[in-house]
Amino acid sequence: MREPTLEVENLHLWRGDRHVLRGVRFALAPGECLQVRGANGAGKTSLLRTLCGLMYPEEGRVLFDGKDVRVDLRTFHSKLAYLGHEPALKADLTARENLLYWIGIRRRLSGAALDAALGRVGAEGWCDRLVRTLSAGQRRRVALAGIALLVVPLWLLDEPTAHLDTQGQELVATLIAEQLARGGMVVTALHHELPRVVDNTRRLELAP
Amino acid sequence: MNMRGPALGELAGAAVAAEVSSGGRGAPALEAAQLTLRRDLTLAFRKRSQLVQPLAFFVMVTLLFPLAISPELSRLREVAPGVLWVAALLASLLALEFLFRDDAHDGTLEQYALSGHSLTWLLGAKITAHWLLTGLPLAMIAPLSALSLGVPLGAVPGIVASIVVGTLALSLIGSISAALTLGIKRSGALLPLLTLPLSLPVLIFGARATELAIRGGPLLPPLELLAALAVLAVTLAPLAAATAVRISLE
Amino acid sequence: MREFFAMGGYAAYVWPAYAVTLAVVVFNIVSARRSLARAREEARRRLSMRGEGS
Amino acid sequence: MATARPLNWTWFHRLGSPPYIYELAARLAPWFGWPAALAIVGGLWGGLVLAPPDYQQGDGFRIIYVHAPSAWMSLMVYTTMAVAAATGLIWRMKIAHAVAASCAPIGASFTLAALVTGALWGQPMWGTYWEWDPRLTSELILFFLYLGYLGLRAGFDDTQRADRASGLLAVVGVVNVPIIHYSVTWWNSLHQAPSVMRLAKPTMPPSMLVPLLLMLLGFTLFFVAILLVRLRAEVLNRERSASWVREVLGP
Repeated sequence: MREPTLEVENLHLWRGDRHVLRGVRFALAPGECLQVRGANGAGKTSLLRTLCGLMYPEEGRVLFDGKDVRVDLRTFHSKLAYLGHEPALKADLTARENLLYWIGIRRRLSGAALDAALGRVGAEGWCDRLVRTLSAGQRRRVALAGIALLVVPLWLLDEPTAHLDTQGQELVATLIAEQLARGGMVVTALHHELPRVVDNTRRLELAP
Repeated sequence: MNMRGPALGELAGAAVAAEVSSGGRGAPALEAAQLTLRRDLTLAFRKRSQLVQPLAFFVMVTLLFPLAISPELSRLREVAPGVLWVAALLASLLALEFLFRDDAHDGTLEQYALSGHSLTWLLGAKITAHWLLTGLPLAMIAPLSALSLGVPLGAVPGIVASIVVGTLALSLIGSISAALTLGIKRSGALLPLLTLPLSLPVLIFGARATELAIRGGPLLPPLELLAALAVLAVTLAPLAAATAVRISLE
Repeated sequence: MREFFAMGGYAAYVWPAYAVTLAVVVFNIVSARRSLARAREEARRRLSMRGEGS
Repeated sequence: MATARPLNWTWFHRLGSPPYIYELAARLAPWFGWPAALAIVGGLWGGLVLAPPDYQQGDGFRIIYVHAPSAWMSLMVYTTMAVAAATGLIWRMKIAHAVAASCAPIGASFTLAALVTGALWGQPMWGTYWEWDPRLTSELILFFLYLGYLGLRAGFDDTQRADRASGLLAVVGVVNVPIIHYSVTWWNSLHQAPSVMRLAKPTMPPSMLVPLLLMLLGFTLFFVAILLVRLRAEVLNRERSASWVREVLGP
């Protein structure tokens, strides 16, 4: 089986009058990470949302495994995990329930796998508390546990370290490194450096 | 649906890490829809105020009429179908606010759209949950209001049946406008403005069925028309709502 | 002529109906032209802003 | 800096090209506008002067020459809008969305005209300005559909989303219009005797029918002419930052 790759050809995106993405191009091979940088408003989020097919670029294509992702978006979506600004957690569910419902619609989950993932992000102590009682950093950790549970080739992470302490940032770096080690790909929008430099990281600078 | 399983498994083959022992098999669409439904029901029972508000509103509105018109039951019986249906329509409109708002806000809709499942199915599940939580309780409580309006007891089954079917159609039709107004910060009166014209046929057939139930006429024809509307809405509304949700995420 | 305007006793309905329709027609002409003029002006304004800006 | 906004609808080549449409609309508008004026003047002359009074309604029937074309416009424009919106949604064609957006105010205004003229006709014929006649009721609902469309458009800040959301609403609306009309007719048939007013009797003599047809033609041409002008404005609003705008507008 050929390893999946992500290629982006000449993406142009307009939002009203603003030319947000101006000919973005890059290619990513298995085991590679792309760090998208740029000031606020430079289009980091727009790029990630265009990559996963939520936004339609005016020009250009995204190729996954050599195929235009637009042809079969649903299959493409089953191969990616997206972490947006909001962690997609419900305040009135516990952390564990949240993962059960969120990740459960993507893949079958065993209780053991869930426990393991919650343990990874240091949530053993509070995973049965309602999310409304958790801090922003703790919520972020739950979301990271969700991403880690999705065993998919492509991760798209929008500011994964937001609200996290040093330890949490370390965790993000470890998770990314693991994803790369098993032949996955990561595209992440980050304005800080990762605390520990992940091998195979390339950078893409977006001008505002 | 089953075709997705192996493809994903194959991909994950190399990638499956030791810590995830169960393997990366995708959940089938039906299971995903069930989970979505269960989640919305769980959430609603934890936050009961959203459940109770439309019902309280419905009862309040139907109580207003005797006070505004007259306490004479014979006169109230005349207007009961209209009162019940207009109140049901407004109550379901009130409940529509809650249908997608939270999920849009916290990024859940985004995750649904990127889940690899048909968004139409997932939204279908959400709409079903919404109807179970608002339409069905409304039909259960309607007999109380009906009796207070002087409706004979024999008419109650017909009224309940028409409200059960009618609210299903209303939830479905309303889901389209609720999804369309997602991208708008202050939608205010826009939601009723979009929903009411589209709900008009439901109101007409529903009120007619109720009227015939009260008079003891043959209520099957309007009930069938109502069911036809519901069936049409079942097939088309989730698709339209899914399109609208995707537009709001763009 | 007077007979024509009397409309066989229906003048009070016929002429207002025609007046309303005429008003709608005129409104369409005026508002279409105004929206085009406004779009042009706005485009010009943006172009000149951009010209100075960069 | 002046990167032209990319034209993404390559297969509709020229028809999808904003500068081409902008110029074409300018050239075509008079070719619809003047014939429209001619047909309407002819229709008015025929309808108000030449046509004989109706044997039942006397001169009151002459309202038909403005009511029927307005009612026709309300439906025809809505259909055009929905077809354009569907085209825009399916092929992501911005010009189609511009057409749909241009239709709405025209359609809404003529729907209002149809309602008012209908009420003015109702008073002498039924003895009341408002009768819950299925045709008028449907027309009223159609007016609300237009208002909803315009309201939804106004709610969005960004044109792209406004186009797509309101386009979907137009498509949903056009599926519903027949259902609404049917349900209203059904409802009406239960509650009262069939309406007295008969529009466009098949037995209309030519002296009455020809002016009506002329008016219908004139209004349709008028719609196209106004649509073309509005379309230019919409295209310009969507393409403000493209380089062709500078060339078109001159210094």
